[in-house]
Amino acid sequence: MNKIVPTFAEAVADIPDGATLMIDGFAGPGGTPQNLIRALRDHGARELTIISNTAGLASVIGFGTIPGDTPTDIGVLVENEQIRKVIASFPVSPSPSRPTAFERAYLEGKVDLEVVPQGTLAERIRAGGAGIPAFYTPTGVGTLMAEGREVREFDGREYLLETALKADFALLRADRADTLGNTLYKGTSRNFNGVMSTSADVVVMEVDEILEPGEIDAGAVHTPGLYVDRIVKIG
Amino acid sequence: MNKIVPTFAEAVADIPDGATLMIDGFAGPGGTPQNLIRALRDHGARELTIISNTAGLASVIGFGTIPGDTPTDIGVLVENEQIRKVIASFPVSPSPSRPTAFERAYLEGKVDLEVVPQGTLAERIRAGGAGIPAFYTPTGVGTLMAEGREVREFDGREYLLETALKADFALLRADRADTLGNTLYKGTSRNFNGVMSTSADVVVMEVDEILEPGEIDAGAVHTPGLYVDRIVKIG
Amino acid sequence: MEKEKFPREIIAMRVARELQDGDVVNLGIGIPTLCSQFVPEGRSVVYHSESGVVGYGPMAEPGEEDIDLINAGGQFLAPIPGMAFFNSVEGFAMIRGGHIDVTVLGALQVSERGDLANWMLPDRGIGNVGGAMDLAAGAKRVIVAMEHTDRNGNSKIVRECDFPLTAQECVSLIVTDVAVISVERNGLLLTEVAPGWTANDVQEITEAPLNASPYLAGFRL
Amino acid sequence: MEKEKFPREIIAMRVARELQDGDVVNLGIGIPTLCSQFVPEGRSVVYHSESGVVGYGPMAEPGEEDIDLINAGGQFLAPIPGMAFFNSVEGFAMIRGGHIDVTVLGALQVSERGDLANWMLPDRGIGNVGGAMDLAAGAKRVIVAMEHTDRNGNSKIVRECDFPLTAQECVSLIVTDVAVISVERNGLLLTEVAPGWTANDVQEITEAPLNASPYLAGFRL
Repeated sequence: MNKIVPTFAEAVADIPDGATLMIDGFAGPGGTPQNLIRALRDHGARELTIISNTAGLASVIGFGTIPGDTPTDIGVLVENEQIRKVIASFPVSPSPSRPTAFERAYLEGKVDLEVVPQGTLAERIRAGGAGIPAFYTPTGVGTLMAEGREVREFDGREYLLETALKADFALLRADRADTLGNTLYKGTSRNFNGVMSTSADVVVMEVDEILEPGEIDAGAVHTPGLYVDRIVKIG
Repeated sequence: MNKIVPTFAEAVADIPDGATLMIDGFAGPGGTPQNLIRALRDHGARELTIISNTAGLASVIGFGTIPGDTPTDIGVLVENEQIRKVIASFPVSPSPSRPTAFERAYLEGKVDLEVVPQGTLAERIRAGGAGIPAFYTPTGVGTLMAEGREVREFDGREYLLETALKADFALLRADRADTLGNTLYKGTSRNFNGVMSTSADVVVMEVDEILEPGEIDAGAVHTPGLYVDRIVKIG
Repeated sequence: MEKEKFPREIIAMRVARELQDGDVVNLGIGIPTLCSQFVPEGRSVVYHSESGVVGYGPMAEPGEEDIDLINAGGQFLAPIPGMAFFNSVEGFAMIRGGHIDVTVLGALQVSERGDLANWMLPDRGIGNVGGAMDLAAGAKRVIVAMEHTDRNGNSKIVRECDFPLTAQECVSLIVTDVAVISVERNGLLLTEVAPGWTANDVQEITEAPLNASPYLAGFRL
Repeated sequence: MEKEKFPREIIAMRVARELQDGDVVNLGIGIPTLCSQFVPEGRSVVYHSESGVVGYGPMAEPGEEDIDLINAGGQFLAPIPGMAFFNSVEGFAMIRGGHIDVTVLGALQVSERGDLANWMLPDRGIGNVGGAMDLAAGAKRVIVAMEHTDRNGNSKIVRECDFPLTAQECVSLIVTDVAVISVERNGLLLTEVAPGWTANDVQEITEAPLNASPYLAGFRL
């Protein structure tokens, strides 16, 4: 039951070609598992489906990035031609003149894209982890998001049926974890980390600090250890 | 924007006859807003619908109760004939020889009952607070709970359609809250408090301690203040 | 040889052998609660309770009870390092989402297909479902720990449950005071018996048909 | 009198007057972000961002940036007492569940029925929806803050949006650089105009028909 893995390379070594991965990142480097992403690039698994809020933004437009820093994001996996499909809410650069690697690959027909509203993306991932196969949401009614989706009325308002998302692996970033996997995120970097941790078969975390059980207050734990499979300490 | 209310009586004074209330309590006194329940009894609003995990257990069988203590639970509202209907997962005493006030009233036809599996109850309340009108769950398929419910297959497994629950008021119990309503629960007493706080129009909390903003770590908050309307200090 | 019926502790001990190192386990009220005392040495089991705690330890000592630290049966727990608390929606997301490896539940009846009835006596006209349906539908593995017959001697292992169901085809293993029975695709497989019992003896007090395993043995304790 | 077009700050100032004491408010990127600077004195507004924070304060000072404390536009925030952090599923539960009193969003087009298009330029063939659809569908009140016409002088207030929609019939108020327009059941009601503008002047640059309020006035700032 040892969850501590010594290297990032070992933590991603069994990710096969064709796997579906959830990778955190609201859009900036905060919460993004940059070390695991680099390890996955070096590992080289291909034909991956990536579920993430963006398709790699920070490295191009500096979103949420300290001036001068050059964060790694999933753009490196696009450039390395490891990605078959991305499911995201914010897939391209807000600035058309500075397109991301993903946008170029998409327009060349090299990768597929499913755009999902951000709240629906979070809720679909949550549903995957919570045993809910599908749910109705008001988001997207009457828009392109409704294409191919069931529309149903409850109490006089229309809703879309959305289905759960699950993944084979989640690559996440936390501030601290104890050896049992109880996890704390920092500030706004909890974002999708706090959801993806529940809905992948194998949940891999990179953390700044590994603690002993009891060092995190039981009432303050963000992600209970039962969700977490592998922990790698940064640095 | 002052959320602090000086007395329990004032905090429940505008609950009208016929209101729907969520009231916490896993089953024992931990997490149960005993002071608000007594204030509601004294207030006297009638024809209430109560959404709660039990229909009043602790006072009869001592569930989760320190030996010798006599906790107040929603049984007092049943005895005072204020309740029209209860929606609960654990509505009666596990010991038929020690029936609760609710069970007697139910068998006399004085109150209605909807029994809901505990996880479905929590999820329906969450849905009410999260803008999800309905969802599918595997719980209850092929049981009495499936009566009158839509059954639908996803990926070869059957699920029931369940709809959201909302309330006019929630009466809850927390350990500490700051003046903005940011709330901390203690240990296992978070249970339904942590869910009902999101899905009632008016959320009323009794707390042991009221703090200034900033005294609760922003990353440790259980219920953000935007959900909380009224706070009453105990004692 | 005298036919012996095992006490509740032995039922719990046999079930505990099924719990593997690292398993996340939810124990029901009654015999299931006893299982935690008998987990084989060297295995670390993580206990989950829908009262809102995972990683809990032993019961609280008298005088140390805390109303804010209970299990789903209302028993007081002692605080231990590494616990985590959560609310009811999160607790049941764990259950329904398949994050509980094993749940051990009591039963009124189990059918030959593994249907479980454990929440309502029809005579009473009202029942407590609690978290039973979620656990039975959501846990990866459902083990039933119970007496083989009810207090009137009626078989609790039946062809069809006539008590209201908790979930369909959910039980994978039944451990009673006289037998260990695995629920297989082609019916119930009797694998272990209490001292003095033959397969025929067990079948005699069991309404549902049993297939005796060619490896039929005593309880593995 | 010369017709004046207000700068972005005045649009934001006018919107800010709509924010009431105690409102929970989510501000979009661009002009909406400026609103927080202009909330009338004596009103305490609670800011929510789907990046995972509620109750945030001003932007961080240069040199004080923290990558773990950002708003949904990627701007760095300064920590203030009383904030609370949450994950993305909770942040959008707040939005979809009706716990956000007001959202202020930019727009590419708004229709006369209050349909909003603000996430995708059809020419680009790909767009960022982000949280816009959730906010437009979930917030109790949607206010649009934008320039009245696009850079080519085309009206952004139209009979029917030809850009992909964000949500149908969601906008309740439009504040532009020349007008304040309320979306009513029977169409668009022009209530305020910038200095030098008449109702006819505004109609001339607006594709959708406007009803001029009998109480038509200058911007209430």
